[in-house]
Amino acid sequence: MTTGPTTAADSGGIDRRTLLKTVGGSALAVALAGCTELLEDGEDSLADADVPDEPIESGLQTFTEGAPSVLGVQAQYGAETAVRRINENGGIAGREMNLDVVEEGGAYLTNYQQFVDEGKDVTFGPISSSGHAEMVPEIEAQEVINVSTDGTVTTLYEEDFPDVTYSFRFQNHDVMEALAAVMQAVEVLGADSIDTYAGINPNYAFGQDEMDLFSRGIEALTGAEEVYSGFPDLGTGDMSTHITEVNGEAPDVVFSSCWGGDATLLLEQGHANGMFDAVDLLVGPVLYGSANDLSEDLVDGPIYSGSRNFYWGEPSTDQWSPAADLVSEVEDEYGVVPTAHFMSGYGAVTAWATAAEKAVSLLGRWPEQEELATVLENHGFFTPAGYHTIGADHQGYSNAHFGELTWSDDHDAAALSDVNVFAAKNVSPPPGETSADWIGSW
Amino acid sequence: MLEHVLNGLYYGSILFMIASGMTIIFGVLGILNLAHGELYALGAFCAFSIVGFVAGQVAAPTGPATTIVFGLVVLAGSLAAAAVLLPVGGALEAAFIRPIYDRDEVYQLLLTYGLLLVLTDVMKFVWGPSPVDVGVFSAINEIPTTELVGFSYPSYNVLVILIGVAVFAWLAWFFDRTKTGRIVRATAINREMSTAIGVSTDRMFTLVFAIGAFFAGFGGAMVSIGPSSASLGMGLSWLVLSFVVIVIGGLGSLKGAFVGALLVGVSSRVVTPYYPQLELAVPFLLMVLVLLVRPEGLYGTWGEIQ
Amino acid sequence: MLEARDLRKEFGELRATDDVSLEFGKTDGEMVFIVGPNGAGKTTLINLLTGLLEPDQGSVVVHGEENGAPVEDDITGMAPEERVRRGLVRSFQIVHVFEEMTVRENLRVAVLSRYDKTLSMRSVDDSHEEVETEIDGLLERFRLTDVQDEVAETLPHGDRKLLDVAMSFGLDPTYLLLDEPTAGVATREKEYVIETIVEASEADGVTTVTIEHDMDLVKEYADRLVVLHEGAVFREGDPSLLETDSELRRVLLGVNE
Amino acid sequence: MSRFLVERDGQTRVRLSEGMELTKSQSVLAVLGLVVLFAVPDITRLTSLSFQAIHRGILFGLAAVGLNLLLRHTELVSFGHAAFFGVGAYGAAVLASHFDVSSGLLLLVGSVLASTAIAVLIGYFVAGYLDIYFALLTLAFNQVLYAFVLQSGYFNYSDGLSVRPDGLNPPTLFGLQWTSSGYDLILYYFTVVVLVVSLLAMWKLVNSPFGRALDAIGQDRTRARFVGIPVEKYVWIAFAISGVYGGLAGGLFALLQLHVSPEPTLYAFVSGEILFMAILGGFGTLVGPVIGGVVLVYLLIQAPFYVEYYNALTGLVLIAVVLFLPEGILGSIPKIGTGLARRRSDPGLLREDVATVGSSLRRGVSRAVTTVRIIVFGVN
Repeated sequence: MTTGPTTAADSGGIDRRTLLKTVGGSALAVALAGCTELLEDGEDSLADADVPDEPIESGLQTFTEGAPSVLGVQAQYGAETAVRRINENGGIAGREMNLDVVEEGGAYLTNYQQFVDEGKDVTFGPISSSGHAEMVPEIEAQEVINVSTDGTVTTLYEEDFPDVTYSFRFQNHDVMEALAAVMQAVEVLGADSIDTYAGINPNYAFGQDEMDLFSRGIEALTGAEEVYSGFPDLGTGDMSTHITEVNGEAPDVVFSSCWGGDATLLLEQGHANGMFDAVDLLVGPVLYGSANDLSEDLVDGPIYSGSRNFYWGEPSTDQWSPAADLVSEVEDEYGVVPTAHFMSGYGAVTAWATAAEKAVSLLGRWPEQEELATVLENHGFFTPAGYHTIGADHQGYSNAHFGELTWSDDHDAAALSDVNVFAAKNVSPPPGETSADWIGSW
Repeated sequence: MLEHVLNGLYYGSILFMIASGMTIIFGVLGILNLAHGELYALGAFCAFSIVGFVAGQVAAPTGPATTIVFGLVVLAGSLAAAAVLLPVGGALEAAFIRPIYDRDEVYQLLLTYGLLLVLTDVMKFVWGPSPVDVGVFSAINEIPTTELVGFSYPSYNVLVILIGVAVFAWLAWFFDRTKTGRIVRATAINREMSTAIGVSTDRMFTLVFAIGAFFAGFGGAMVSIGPSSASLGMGLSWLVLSFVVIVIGGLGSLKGAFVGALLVGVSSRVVTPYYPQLELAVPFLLMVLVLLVRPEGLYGTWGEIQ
Repeated sequence: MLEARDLRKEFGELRATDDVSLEFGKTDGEMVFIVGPNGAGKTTLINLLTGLLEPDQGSVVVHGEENGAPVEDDITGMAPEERVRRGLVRSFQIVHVFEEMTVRENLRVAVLSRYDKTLSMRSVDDSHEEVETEIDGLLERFRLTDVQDEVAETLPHGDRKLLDVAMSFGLDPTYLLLDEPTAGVATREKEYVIETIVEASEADGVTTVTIEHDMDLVKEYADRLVVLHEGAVFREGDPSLLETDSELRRVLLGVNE
Repeated sequence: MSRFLVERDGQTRVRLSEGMELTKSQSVLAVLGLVVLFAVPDITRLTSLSFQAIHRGILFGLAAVGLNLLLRHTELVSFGHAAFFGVGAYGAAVLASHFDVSSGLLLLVGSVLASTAIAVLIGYFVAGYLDIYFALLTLAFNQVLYAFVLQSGYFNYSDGLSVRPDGLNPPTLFGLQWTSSGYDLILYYFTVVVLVVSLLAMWKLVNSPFGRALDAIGQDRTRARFVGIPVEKYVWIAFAISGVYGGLAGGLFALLQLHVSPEPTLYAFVSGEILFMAILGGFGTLVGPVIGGVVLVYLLIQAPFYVEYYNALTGLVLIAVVLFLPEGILGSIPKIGTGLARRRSDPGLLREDVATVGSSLRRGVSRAVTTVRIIVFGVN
């Protein structure tokens, strides 16, 4: 296996010809990749397809309010942006797309059922991993495709539901970000300098999954020893106990999958309690999800964050302008810097829309759910984040980003510098192997 | 260990500020106010607007002296934010709570739950659905406190503990030493009595509810200027914890709420590192224990057990 | 026979019951009246006998007979409902009835309880014939037939008192402890209330222990008189003591030494 | 008169069995209710109403019927009924995911056994308490359970457990594996049967001597004790029975959702909701809690699809019930009926109503304004 980041040229630096070839020259696919300027006038191959006139109805469930809306609203913006771009380009095979958004909190199953009752053609979301796990069998039973934005627990498709038809997940799963965190830590400190590590993770399946994978990874690569692992409540108001314990142990690396308000709280209380003097490095896969809520003094210190499958500065802008274009569009439209959760929404819609279009061009008519699901398997497509595939396991695979948390005066928000891009194959197991087995074989 | 105890005192102080209002309202009005957590959240949101505004009016702190000035400005802003709760609390009492004093407690629960839901959406309407942060936490931590005695601990936590004690002292003084406070206490014991001495019970009740709301809001402001943000739904878990505190301390007892809050705060913080799986359960186990051994609570006087 | 043996109960510094030893029901259907100034410990004594309070010291004993031989049954520490099953029944100074039930329903609860049918799942309305017959009898004896379908909380005070006592009779008491059955009853109704109770007790041979402040009633109906003062038995004997014992009268009038 | 019709108080009543009689209008309502219940799947197919939401509402309503045994009869406010609902749901989930039990009925038996056991245990501790102490103690036990499940790997933390014995398919019902929509339909009709039987059982219970004894305990505990009723024991039994209803509802909920996680089943606020359903529907009636369940659940899970401020909508409905319909929805029907009849015969009353509402609104506003003025400017 390869550790360490791949070069930008490997992953994102891509020329026009390759792009057009890969996406099959479809106007929609190019538009969603953010490259409309690449389009040349040409005939629309789908003009003759037998497609109904009525618009596509779709539903997104996400966290629209309260503490988790830090992530959820980004996903909503992302999905809305993708839908807007689709409609600006004449829809999918001529069909406009409508998107309804509903709060997901505690109502995953009923939301999905309600969407199906309302006759939605496709549903997106949720953010919550437990909500996603709850929904998968229902999705299989109702047979209406759902592309989950997040809900990234690794075991979902590896163990719990290894054989699904209609349920997909766009965003990178936990193993990718936990291992990216491991490799980032090794790169910054060097394997020999990491003897001890600790974790502060939210107390639910996601946090436990991430910590478990990080532990396996860092122990395999460095032989480091865990000195403390705390699981504060999700959405807690106080983490001082855990920080005090970490300070007492002074580990080389602290790993935290805290997100949203928890991430801000960790950094606030970490600074206040001198945690960044006590430890050499904090790596947090989703700290950057709170980019718009962090202040300049909070990002000060040896703090590295992941940014899942999208960081707006990557692929670096001189070669790949779609990401930069997207940032300015989102800043103009919504007044925020898009984070990886923006891409969760954007990419989930894009995955489905490009697959739907591909299916129409293959079949010459609008596909049935089952046909569309078949096309989505092993489907490859571009977003401004670069190239993505949906694997045969229904999990989305794309590059994982990690970098040092810094401050950007230009955007008046947190930013990442020295971003490392980890190719999916370096941070996730090959098809058919579970993450735990794969890491165990290092 | 000392730091864990301090963490517990800090946590307990916040708990006390919220629970104090709840216990006063219950003690005098006999209402278990389920909307109390939303009053707390409202205080947090008001602090975002008001503290955010006043802190913007003063220069960012540069030295020890200016940090103290900055701290005082933030404190004044927090008090102003909590003061918003005075008319809000008073109006809520007058419009919604007053008609149901003589009704079964189940109606009181249902009505205050209805208020909880409405208040949530009022805040959603005013401040939007996403969390908001005042962003003065790190500046407050610049205020020199424990460094003066050669020990490093966040100044914000120290100040919260001090303010918690001050709130308790003020409330104790108010109810023990002032005429209004004594009349309120007399009203709590016997509603006819205050009517007999020519005091309007209505006005007393409104005052008490407003004071209770004020301290809930002040607690919210204290949290909001701290490391956390103000967000919708932030009141729920604190509401449930406030129950725990006032039951442990004895319903209606101010001293009980103070001791109960510190007990819950310190025990949960000290236990967590050793038995992490108990972090959530400790307060409730404590409550069950107290209720079974001493159902009227530590300082309660009127446990109605046969 | 019901016996209080060296009963003592303290509330903090106050000794409300001070080593009281008494026997009730030496003869069948004996009517004992307990008198004493306020705070003499009358109600506390009844509470100790019926199990609402537990004594700090001493015991409550029921004397009975088994195969012709006398047996003692120590009921100290026994729950009130268990004592009720042994025939030890009471009423309260402040009326305790089931306010939202009708008179008939109130009595039904008592009679069902006595027949040990409160766990039954049969319908209450018309399936327990012996219970309904007995309720009819009680209604008649306590002159409540006309108001049997009235809800208890709407009754005049005298009827509520009677209902309270009627429920006690519905439990088929051996010993009936009445805490001021005429308290709050208008003077002209007092005689009527106490007369009704006396008639019923005599008919069933029930031993009654009654706390009463109206000395005229005491003189008229008492078989025996117990005077409590500061928690202890001050005098015990014939009701004529009320006329003859000047020290007793001084105590009862509350003119303290 | 036939075996099923009796005369009582000059009215003809429908007699179902010993002591279970309905007046004419009640019979009509009952038949109508049954017809509506059985027609729900068709009604929801033809309208935009949500079948799932109604089904869920009925299940929470069933739990509220159990709670109402305590609330209406022993007059005890339980703020911890989610404990039974949640334990019932987890009872089924544990059997399905840890023991691969595939029969839906067996899962339900597991639910009821588990919740009864928990109710017996908690009931032992709380039976002697009254008023707010009873409410808070039940709440505390509820939260201890919640915290325990949330922190336990056996229950899979906050993610919860699936109720799909083979990992993908729902349990069997009546020995058969159904397709998804067939399963939902069969389960719904099964729920209706369970509901009707449970209501009849509850009706029988509250009209039995035991029911009267519970009433007696609720109205005057001391007197109940001194008519020989073992108060704590009976409250304990009632608590356990109430737990059976909660467990049954929770078990069916698990079969419906096919996934059980702590927050929607065990959290303290679920307890509150179950309590509020009983009040909303009318806790003085037998069937009211079911109606309250359907209405509140419908508001809570469907309103977000239609209005942005759905919390406020639900809140206002609840406040309106407290202030204007204290008997709850079902309890107020007779009053509303007579009120409407009077207004039909005398339209002048309507004008008075408007005047009353207007003046009470004015009073409320002016009171609030005065209060604010006093607080801000002090008394002058």
